[in-house]
Amino acid sequence: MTLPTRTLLTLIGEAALESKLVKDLEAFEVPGWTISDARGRGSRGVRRSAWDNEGNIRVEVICNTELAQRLLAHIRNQYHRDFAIICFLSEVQILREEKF
Amino acid sequence: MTLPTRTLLTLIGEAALESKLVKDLEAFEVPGWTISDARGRGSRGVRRSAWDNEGNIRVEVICNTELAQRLLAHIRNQYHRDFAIICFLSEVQILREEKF
Amino acid sequence: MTLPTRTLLTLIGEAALESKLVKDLEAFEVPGWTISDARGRGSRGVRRSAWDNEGNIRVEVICNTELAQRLLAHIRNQYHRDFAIICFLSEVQILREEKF
Amino acid sequence: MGWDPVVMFFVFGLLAGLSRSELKLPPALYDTLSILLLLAIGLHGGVELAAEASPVLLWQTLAVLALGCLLPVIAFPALRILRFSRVDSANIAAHYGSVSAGTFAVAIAYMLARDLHFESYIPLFVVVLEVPAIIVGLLLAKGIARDTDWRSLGREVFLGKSIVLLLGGLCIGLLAGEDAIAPLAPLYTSMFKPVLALFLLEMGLIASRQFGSLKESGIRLAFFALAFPLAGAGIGGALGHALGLSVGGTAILATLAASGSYIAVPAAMRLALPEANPALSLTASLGISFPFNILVGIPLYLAYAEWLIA
Amino acid sequence: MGWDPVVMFFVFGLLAGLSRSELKLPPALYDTLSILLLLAIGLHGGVELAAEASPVLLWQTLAVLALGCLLPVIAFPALRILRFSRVDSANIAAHYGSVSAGTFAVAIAYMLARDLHFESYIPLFVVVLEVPAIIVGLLLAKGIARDTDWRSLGREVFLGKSIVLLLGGLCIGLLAGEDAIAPLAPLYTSMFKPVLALFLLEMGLIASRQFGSLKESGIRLAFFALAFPLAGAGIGGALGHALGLSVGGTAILATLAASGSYIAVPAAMRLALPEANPALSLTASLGISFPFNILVGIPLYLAYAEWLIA
Amino acid sequence: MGWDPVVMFFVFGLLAGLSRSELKLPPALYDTLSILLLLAIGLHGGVELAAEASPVLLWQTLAVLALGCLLPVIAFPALRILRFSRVDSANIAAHYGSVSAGTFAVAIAYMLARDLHFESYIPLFVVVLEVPAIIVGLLLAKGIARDTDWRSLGREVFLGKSIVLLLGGLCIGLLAGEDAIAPLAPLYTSMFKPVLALFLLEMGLIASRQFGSLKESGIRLAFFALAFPLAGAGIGGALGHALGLSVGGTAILATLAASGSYIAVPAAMRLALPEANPALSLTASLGISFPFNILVGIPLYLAYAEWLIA
Ligand SMILES: Nc1ncnc2c1ncn2[C@@H]1O[C@H](COP(=O)(O)O)[C@@H](O)[C@H]1O
Ligand SMILES: Nc1ncnc2c1ncn2[C@@H]1O[C@H](COP(=O)(O)O)[C@@H](O)[C@H]1O
Ligand SMILES: Nc1ncnc2c1ncn2[C@@H]1O[C@H](COP(=O)(O)O)[C@@H](O)[C@H]1O
Ligand code: NA
Ligand code: NA
Ligand code: NA
Repeated sequence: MTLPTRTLLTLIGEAALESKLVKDLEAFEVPGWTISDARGRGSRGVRRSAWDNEGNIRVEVICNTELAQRLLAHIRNQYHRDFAIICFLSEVQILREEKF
Repeated sequence: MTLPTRTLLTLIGEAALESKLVKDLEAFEVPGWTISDARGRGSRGVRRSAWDNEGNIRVEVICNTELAQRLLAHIRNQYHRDFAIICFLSEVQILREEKF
Repeated sequence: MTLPTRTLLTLIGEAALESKLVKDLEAFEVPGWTISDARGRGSRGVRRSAWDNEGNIRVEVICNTELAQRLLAHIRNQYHRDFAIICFLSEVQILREEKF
Repeated sequence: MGWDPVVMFFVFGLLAGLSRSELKLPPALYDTLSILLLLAIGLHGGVELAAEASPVLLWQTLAVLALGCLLPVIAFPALRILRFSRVDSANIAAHYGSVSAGTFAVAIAYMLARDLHFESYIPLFVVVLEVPAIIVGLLLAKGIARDTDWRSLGREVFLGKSIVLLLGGLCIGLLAGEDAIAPLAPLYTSMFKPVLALFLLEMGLIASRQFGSLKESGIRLAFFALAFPLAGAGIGGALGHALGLSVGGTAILATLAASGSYIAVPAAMRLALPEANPALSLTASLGISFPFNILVGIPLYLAYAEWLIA
Repeated sequence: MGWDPVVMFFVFGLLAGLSRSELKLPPALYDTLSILLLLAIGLHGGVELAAEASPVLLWQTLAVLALGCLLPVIAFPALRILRFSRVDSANIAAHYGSVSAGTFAVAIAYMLARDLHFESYIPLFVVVLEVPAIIVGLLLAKGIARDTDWRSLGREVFLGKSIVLLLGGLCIGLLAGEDAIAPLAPLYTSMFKPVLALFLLEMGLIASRQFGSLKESGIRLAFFALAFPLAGAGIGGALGHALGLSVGGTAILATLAASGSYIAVPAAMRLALPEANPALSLTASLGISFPFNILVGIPLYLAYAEWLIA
Repeated sequence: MGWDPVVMFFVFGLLAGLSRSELKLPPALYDTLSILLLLAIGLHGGVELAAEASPVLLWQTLAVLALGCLLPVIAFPALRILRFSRVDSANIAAHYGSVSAGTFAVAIAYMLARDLHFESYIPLFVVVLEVPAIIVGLLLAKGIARDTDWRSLGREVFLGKSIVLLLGGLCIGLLAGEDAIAPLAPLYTSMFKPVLALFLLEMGLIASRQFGSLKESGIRLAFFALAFPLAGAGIGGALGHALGLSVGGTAILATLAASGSYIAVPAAMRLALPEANPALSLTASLGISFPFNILVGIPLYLAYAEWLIA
């Protein structure tokens, strides 16, 4: 069984961005997304989830490469300067090609 | 150092399935699994974790490709029609080959 | 757009290790990390998050391959014998090369 | 002002949700509140049962059990007439045959605030009503002798959170009795209303999100979710009267019959009847009938009970 | 002993945090505590407002609104003189123009413990002070007619958690009145201090973490965060006196003016003015001014109010 | 009925867990409950200490400290005889030398319910007993002059959650005194039993999960976990008598000696002695000795104390 592949885009960034990011994802018409809570440290210091303005979220989107790249570009332009956020891509094999 | 590779199977689906999925994983004798809580949106609408029947879980299983494919087939047959669930595979490099 | 690649190191292990692991990550001068809570089962039995001494954490570090391998070796030597912990590597494409 | 602040918390949550405010309660708080409510209801019932038990109670309990089997059998054809599919009809019918512990808590608070006496063992009826509708619902959906895994369904139902907490509280209250339980009494006296108020705030927030699905499922669902509570209350009240319950007890039984489950039944049916659309049943029971019962129904059912007895 | 145990909980948290103890409260508990505090303040205010409302109140409210616009306008040039960038100055000014509900709760507890009367509608002032500073801050940062999305900013502010809870509590208290609200009174009577104590424990833990950032932002920030509360209290107290408030009311208004927001404003400014460094404003308001007001400020502002009235 | 409802909550949790019900408390609730318990115990002790302190107390404290060093030294050879490995024996011994705050809370509630006087500064003994067993346990495992990082172990132990909360509460209670603390008194009066009941419900659920591991570790572990509490209580009670404690105080000290830690010690030993199998020690202290002490032990130890004094 060889499975079709898609791109998994993962964003990790400050929780305050959640509703903005969700609006973006809707605007880009991604097929779906998954969010979970996290904490961490990066170049902008420690971010704990004990405090509203400090926790991180981890957003995953599976979509085609082209859309992932467009999303990536949007996030770079929109958020990288002022917000603690990172993103990375990897390749995944999926079931049900028509969904993503 | 070149490391052996295995398949990472990730399932994202409604939290109500947790105990069923765990039973399946035990039946398939996977070497282990990890579950975390998530929320998201897919073709079956928004799933928030604020409400028992709405949250998602994210299940990760590392195993050999053959077992991953069998699990995938089982999940497709068992859950895809009636439940909000997605799954995808990727390749990972592991330590301690004998464990997985 | 071709993006540079880095290694994503994922550790899953008992929550009691969190502060020790964070100290290690700081000592190895990784560019950043992300931690989230999880539960699971492996060769050391079931680990639930309902109880302080039982939950798992999931640590992600994106860095260059060489550093990831050194971290991996350190974790194998330091923790594998006595603690419930697994780790695996995968390759990811990143934005902003200079950060990682 | 006649308005009950506890009910206003529900309205507050509803408005906050509909205006898309940032307000949300931590999920752990909501879990905690529902655990406290169920335990408190159970404990209170157990303590009173210890004082008030009587042989009549057995017959009453059996009659209430019958009510739990009857309600989905009435709801099912009504839903079929409204052109819902067989599984969806069975699923919704199961929800309405069962009860909503939140609605029950509001009804109790309502009676207490008006110094209306009611049979203290009534929490027992909540326990008794939780289960049969699920079984009847599944039979309606699948017929007998099918592939239902009754064993694991039984587990799911009897070992589900709500039943376990209600029953556990009931037993502890029963075994301990009023004096020994006194230090835990704040759970069902001074703390009950604050806990209920916060619980209703969250229920308001949750109910507001159901309105989105309402557009899709449309007018037929709304009609059922408003009409069936009235029918259910009619039957439940009549039964309460026939069983010789007090005015308060009759009104509460009417309320129980009018309410639809949104905790125990959804969890059980999701796994036992996954083909059914959970959005339909939740929207109806939580998004429409729950607000209706809380805001309009309970006073109505009380008036009905008074009329019955008079 | 003169020390208030509630305040000692803050010191306890601070010490536990600074000594890097393992102590941490679950995030859901902290959320719950702040929800309870805000609701309690709102409810209490609403109930009292129902009894005490008067036409004078309207003028007082408008004056307090003006205070909320004035404070950031004073803070901004002071910050610029201290050589903070334009956006950072505007951001910090917005924090100090607004108020800290936690500081307010401690001030109220302080007055109650001393049996000092204060105008019961004062929670209304908290609501009124939350908002204008945010708008003034953004105008200071960007000037008018710029790319600010005022609509979604308005949402963010008026539908933010704190305002919604304060306003919701206020309305429920107002509509229900003292008798009907009685069963919920534990929220703002017997439970208020325990909740506040736990809240301050967590605030201590959080404040202790801000000290790290202090090293970087240095002495200028610390100076502002200690000096501005005194200036703010001076103005707030004078206004309270001019408006004819009681000693208690004057001291509380001074405290409100002295305090800087660390819940509503950070959330709003983070999205509306992301170029500003949130570490600066949080360190100042939460790490320095909050402890200062709690430990030293409130008694001082009370003495000032007494001096003003005498 | 002689049964204490608080203890019945433990049995309820145990049964719910063993029957694999869906019931689970949110982790944040469990954390909150244990924080409240520890704080309440500390506060209560501090307030009473402020009233009752005496020079005798110093000697008593030293004696209790010695008890904490003695108990693991007795447990260790017993465990070796039962053929546990050296590290596992040392680890289990450390758990039993220390104390269980949950067991302590139940013992206190038991005494209060029977109007039995006990020395009010007893929470101090809980603090004193928490620590030495950990150090003795590590010495037993590794000998002296080994690679233990005592500095970071000290951190771990003294800055661990339980000690910090107990000590923090104690200091606040001590400094504030009875009058000032009054508004916080609900934490250790009216709220204490409800909090304890919920805590025990969760402990029952947790303990039920330990039974699984019991099969593996088998009869030897069960024997130790039932026999050692009796031995410990014998020694603890004798010491209490020798120190001139009241009946209640003697029974509580016996209970402390009989109990094994399942919060502070597991966390510390996991990092300091990772070679030890944590399943063994947790199963013993939490799965066997905790239920045993709660259900059977405490009444027994009280009878023993009465016999000693008579
Ligand atoms: N190298 C990294 N590996 C894993 N997570 C990272 C890394 N760098 C940053 N992060 C996560 O991304 C968040 C924002 O990063 P930053 O903008 O660098 O502060 C951090 O709080 C971390 O959770
Ligand atoms: N394209 C996607 N990328 C990431 N997560 C997804 C995607 N599609 C679905 N999901 C997740 O899978 C869950 C179930 O998907 P669905 O069955 O499409 O409703 C959703 O609630 C999301 O959390
Ligand atoms: N094959 C696996 N796939 C996914 N997660 C695993 C696997 N094996 C172990 N884990 C996770 O790693 C933790 C520690 O594993 P272990 O040391 O095998 O007990 C477990 O509690 C699981 O959360
Ligand atoms: Na019903
Ligand atoms: Na201010
Ligand atoms: Na002991």
